[in-house]
Amino acid sequence: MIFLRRQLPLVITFVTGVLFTAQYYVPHPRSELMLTEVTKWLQIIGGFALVLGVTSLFHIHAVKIRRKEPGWGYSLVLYAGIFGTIAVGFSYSFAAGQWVNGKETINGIMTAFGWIYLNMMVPLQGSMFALLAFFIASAAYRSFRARSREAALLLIAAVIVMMGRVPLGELLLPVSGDITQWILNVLNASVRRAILIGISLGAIALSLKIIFGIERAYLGGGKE
Amino acid sequence: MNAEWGMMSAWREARGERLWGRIRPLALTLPLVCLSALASTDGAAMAQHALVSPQNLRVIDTPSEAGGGLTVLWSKADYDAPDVRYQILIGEGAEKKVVAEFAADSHYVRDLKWPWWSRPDRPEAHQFNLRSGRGLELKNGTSYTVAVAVVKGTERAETPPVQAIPEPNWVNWNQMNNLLLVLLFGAVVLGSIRTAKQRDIFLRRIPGLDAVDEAIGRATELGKPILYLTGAGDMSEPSTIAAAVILGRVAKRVAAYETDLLVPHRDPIVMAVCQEITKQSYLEAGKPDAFKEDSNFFITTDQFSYTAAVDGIMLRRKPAANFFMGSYFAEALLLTETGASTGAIQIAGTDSDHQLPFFVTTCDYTLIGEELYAASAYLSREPIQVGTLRGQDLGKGFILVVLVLGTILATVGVLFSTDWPRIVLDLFKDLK
Amino acid sequence: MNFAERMLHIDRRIIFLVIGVCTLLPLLYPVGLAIKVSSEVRGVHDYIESLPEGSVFLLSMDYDPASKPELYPQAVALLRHAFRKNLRVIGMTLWLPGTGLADQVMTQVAREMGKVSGKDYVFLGWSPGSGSLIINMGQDLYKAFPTDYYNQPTRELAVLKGIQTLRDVNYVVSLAAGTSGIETWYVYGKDKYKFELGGGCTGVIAPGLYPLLRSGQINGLIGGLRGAAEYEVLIGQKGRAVAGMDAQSATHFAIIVLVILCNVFYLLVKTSRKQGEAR
Amino acid sequence: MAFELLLGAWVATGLTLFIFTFLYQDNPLFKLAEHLYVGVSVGYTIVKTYDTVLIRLIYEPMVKQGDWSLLIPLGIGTLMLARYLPNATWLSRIAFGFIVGVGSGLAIPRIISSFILKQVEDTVRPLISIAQGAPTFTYNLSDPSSNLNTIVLLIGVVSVLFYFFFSIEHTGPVRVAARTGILFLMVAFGAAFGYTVMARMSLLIGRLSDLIEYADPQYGRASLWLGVATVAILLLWRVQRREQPPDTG
Repeated sequence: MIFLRRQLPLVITFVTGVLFTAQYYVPHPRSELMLTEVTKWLQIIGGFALVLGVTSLFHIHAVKIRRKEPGWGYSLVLYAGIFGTIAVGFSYSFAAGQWVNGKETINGIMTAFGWIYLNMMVPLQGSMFALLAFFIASAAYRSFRARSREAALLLIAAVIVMMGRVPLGELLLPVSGDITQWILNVLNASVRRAILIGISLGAIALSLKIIFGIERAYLGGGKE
Repeated sequence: MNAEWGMMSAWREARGERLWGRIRPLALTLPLVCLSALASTDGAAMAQHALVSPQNLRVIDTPSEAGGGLTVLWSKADYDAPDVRYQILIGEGAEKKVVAEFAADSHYVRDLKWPWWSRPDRPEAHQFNLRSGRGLELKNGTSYTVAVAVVKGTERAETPPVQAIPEPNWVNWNQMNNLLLVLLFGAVVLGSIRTAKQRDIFLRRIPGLDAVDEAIGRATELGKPILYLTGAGDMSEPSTIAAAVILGRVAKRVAAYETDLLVPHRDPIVMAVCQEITKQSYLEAGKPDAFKEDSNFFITTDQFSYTAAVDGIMLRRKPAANFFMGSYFAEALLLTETGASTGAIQIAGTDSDHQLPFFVTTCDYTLIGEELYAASAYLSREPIQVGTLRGQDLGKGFILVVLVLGTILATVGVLFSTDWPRIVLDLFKDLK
Repeated sequence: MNFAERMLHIDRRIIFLVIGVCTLLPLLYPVGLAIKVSSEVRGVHDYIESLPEGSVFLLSMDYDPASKPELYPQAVALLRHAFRKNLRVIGMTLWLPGTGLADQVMTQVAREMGKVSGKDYVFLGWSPGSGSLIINMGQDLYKAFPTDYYNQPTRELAVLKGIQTLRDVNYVVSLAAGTSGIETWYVYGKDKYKFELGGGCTGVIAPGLYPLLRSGQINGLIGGLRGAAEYEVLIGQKGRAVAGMDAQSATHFAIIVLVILCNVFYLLVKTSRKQGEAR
Repeated sequence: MAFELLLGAWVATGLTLFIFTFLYQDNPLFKLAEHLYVGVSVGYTIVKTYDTVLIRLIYEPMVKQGDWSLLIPLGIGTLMLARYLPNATWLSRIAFGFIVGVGSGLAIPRIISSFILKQVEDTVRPLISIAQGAPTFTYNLSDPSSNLNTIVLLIGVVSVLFYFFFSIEHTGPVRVAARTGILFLMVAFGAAFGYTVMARMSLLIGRLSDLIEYADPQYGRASLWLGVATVAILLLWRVQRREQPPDTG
């Protein structure tokens, strides 16, 4: 039992990890077939992972409502949003003459589910992020200070790029467009490349540690 | 049987070329000269015209592929020019048909960018890959007869046919440098972790940690609380783990000075873990009584509600120091901007590179990317963390050397127009 | 508190107002400043321009409603261009919340250009897995997407005739708002299946993609709303992106002025403090 | 105009304005819109996952095309959900072991090829080019592949890699390299900063364009009316709150 609970997941990780690293170097049709099948499986399992992701949210807000914590009314709104959307997603569309089944449009006709998506989800999420435009502006005035030489360099580069990326900047200072291109294509590319190499080494090290059972955080908590 | 045997030896020949061709050209010169002499007498006997048929025709199973492909190779000729054309023919007798036709100054081995260890012929030779598709089907295990013809105006010369069998391959030789790097880096990382378990590995001091101590000192002087955020990630993210480790250090200092500590959370599990860490730090500082259970508290998982709540805390409690460790998204700016407006010392550490510019401009000190992990490894001295960091450092060092030496070699190659630097350079290219 | 300090501590809602006005005014009264086209955007455009009729173009719209203002105009411009060139278009998304937007843009532009679903284009919708989805498409497109978004069996669609895997796709463009985007398409797709890859992305992630652009891993990059505006100029069909460029100019200059003011006041405060200490 | 379009315009405008009230202050209208947003997106995710995974990826191929091998991923997926059964949590580890194992295996060689080899390959370039048979040094800054830019790129990559080097002390030449690295980093962050400003402003432009569109008479001037209403509600809330004692917490 101990083997099943503790060792088996590690053995599975090791075997699959080595197998699929090796697969990359083996062009034989059998190896390709294995890749086709297993990536198909991963796709389906990925769907289950999404379900896992939302359950904690359900739990947190259920607790809030049960305990009548401050602002529990908003948790009710959240639940209403979830169940309202689900109900509409599986409703019958009279205009299209068939069940909606999670389609925004059927034969070019917008369903109620599509309506919720376009008129609620899209403007809500869009506006949430549009707020940041205002906060960037206020931060620009209140806290983007050249505290050090480095920060000063950052701000100068930022101002050049801000000018070089809009028509007015290129009109007032034509050279700003070229400098922006140079900054992006050469200076920025070199830094990003170094960071990319560093991150990739980190990712490979992590993957190796997972395959060899050194890193086990992904197995999650829970008593053995 | 015979044809198969012939193909095998051709294949072995190709392999021999692959391994030694670039390093020991001399070793191959003799057999090649013999071979070409043989072939040319052959060709001369066949062709009645001044136009000589293509020389040294070899047809092999395309290496490093899933099968269904043949590679046709023949030497370059004096008549290679845009107005001369080569034809590839498949089949025998009446079924013989032209499957490809192209200008004679194209389709060289060098155009296909083989790495030196898997190149089937010399770079200046001609190569054409036959593949299934567009009216041609090559079945694995079936023998095919291939010939090459050259056409110049009305003249035409054809080679004697050669037989070959496409086969699926088990190894993609072009990617062997990739495998080599995986093995090398794997050994380095695992080796460093093992070393770290046995003895102490040197890690340089991270200047950001001094800034942390300084900020705590100032908060104590002012008698104001300290705010510590662990970011938006859950416990599976390395940055959150690092944030929790650094919280341990901060809590220890805070305990010693008996300053107030506020740690609002976005993830209940992270909160539970941090509570334990804080408690432990107070114990280690010898102040278990000063520990408050509610210094770690959960707010909400929603990005902007959380931000609004934390901003509220900053404005009401006016902490003397704000710490932002872990991973952050768009809310970063809203948090640091409010913090800066209250005049707090702000220290950030994050691997969320999209938010780094804002942390750098609004905070007094920022641990950039991997510096956060390094700080955590430096503090925890945990062998796996330290070993991994060391392994990655060695990897970076190796790449640094490759970059510098590679550039020198590439420059030498251009300057003296030689080809030998490729023996090293090809190892660090993605050629497949 | 002296003048500079007071100025630094003005209510931030005043700044909000300034930005709101700077955006609103140019939208209501546009000027129409000239837009220069960069080589990054031209890379994508010229490649599509060079594709012969009937080539297969896959547009992966990997964004959600949060990035709609930046990437929706890019999708519109690219689809108009592809349909005009009579390419066979495959639409899809790796981002679940973006499914509706992707469906909307495909349907809308196809209707505008008189194209028929299943014959001229197909919308595959969303499917989970990102990297493994791309590998699966590279191995066998019909296994990854047994049906299209409207539950039509993909094997029977005329537009997909002769396409078995990603290897048969001529050009892939990913419009990305983050990960599960351009990099994913390179690492799990182009690396093995060898199609040509181009990118469009939000301004936030654009600088991070330059290493891939420099090394030729992507053959072009459309960055943000400005990139979309350049593309609209290139295909000669001005839309929302070009219309937004004046407002973009105005807000950028507002921010630049704010940053400069911030630093001027900061310097003033710092010097006056130093003088205070000296006394 | 069709009723659902008109209603849609009013709802979209209202919700947009509710979110924008956050600029004034955190308030009930914002909180309402925010929780609605989270709820609707979760509902959307659930519906889409059901439709795509259960119907299109499992049901149709399995029942209609008889591909019963899909029972395997179905089984693994179900194991994953065992996480919520206190006594069977360990079962979910088998599923995670499989996913993470395959994922790591797929990633390692591909990352090496795409992000290490490709990047190194493009950085290692000759510092001299051959023009008309003679070696020359090209120094055109606006051509990213000129020799001068190759040098700058190399210096950038090398010095930034030095900055993220933790097992040697930053002294002497290493210090110089690391200092150069930080300067490069700052310029790159500056570029990112500028680009991010552009991105955020574009989002605002997008939302405001919609609001302008909905202020049109054909939508019943939704933006204007709802704008006035939102301001009124905010004022009312403000007044009401002033009468109550300020909350603590």
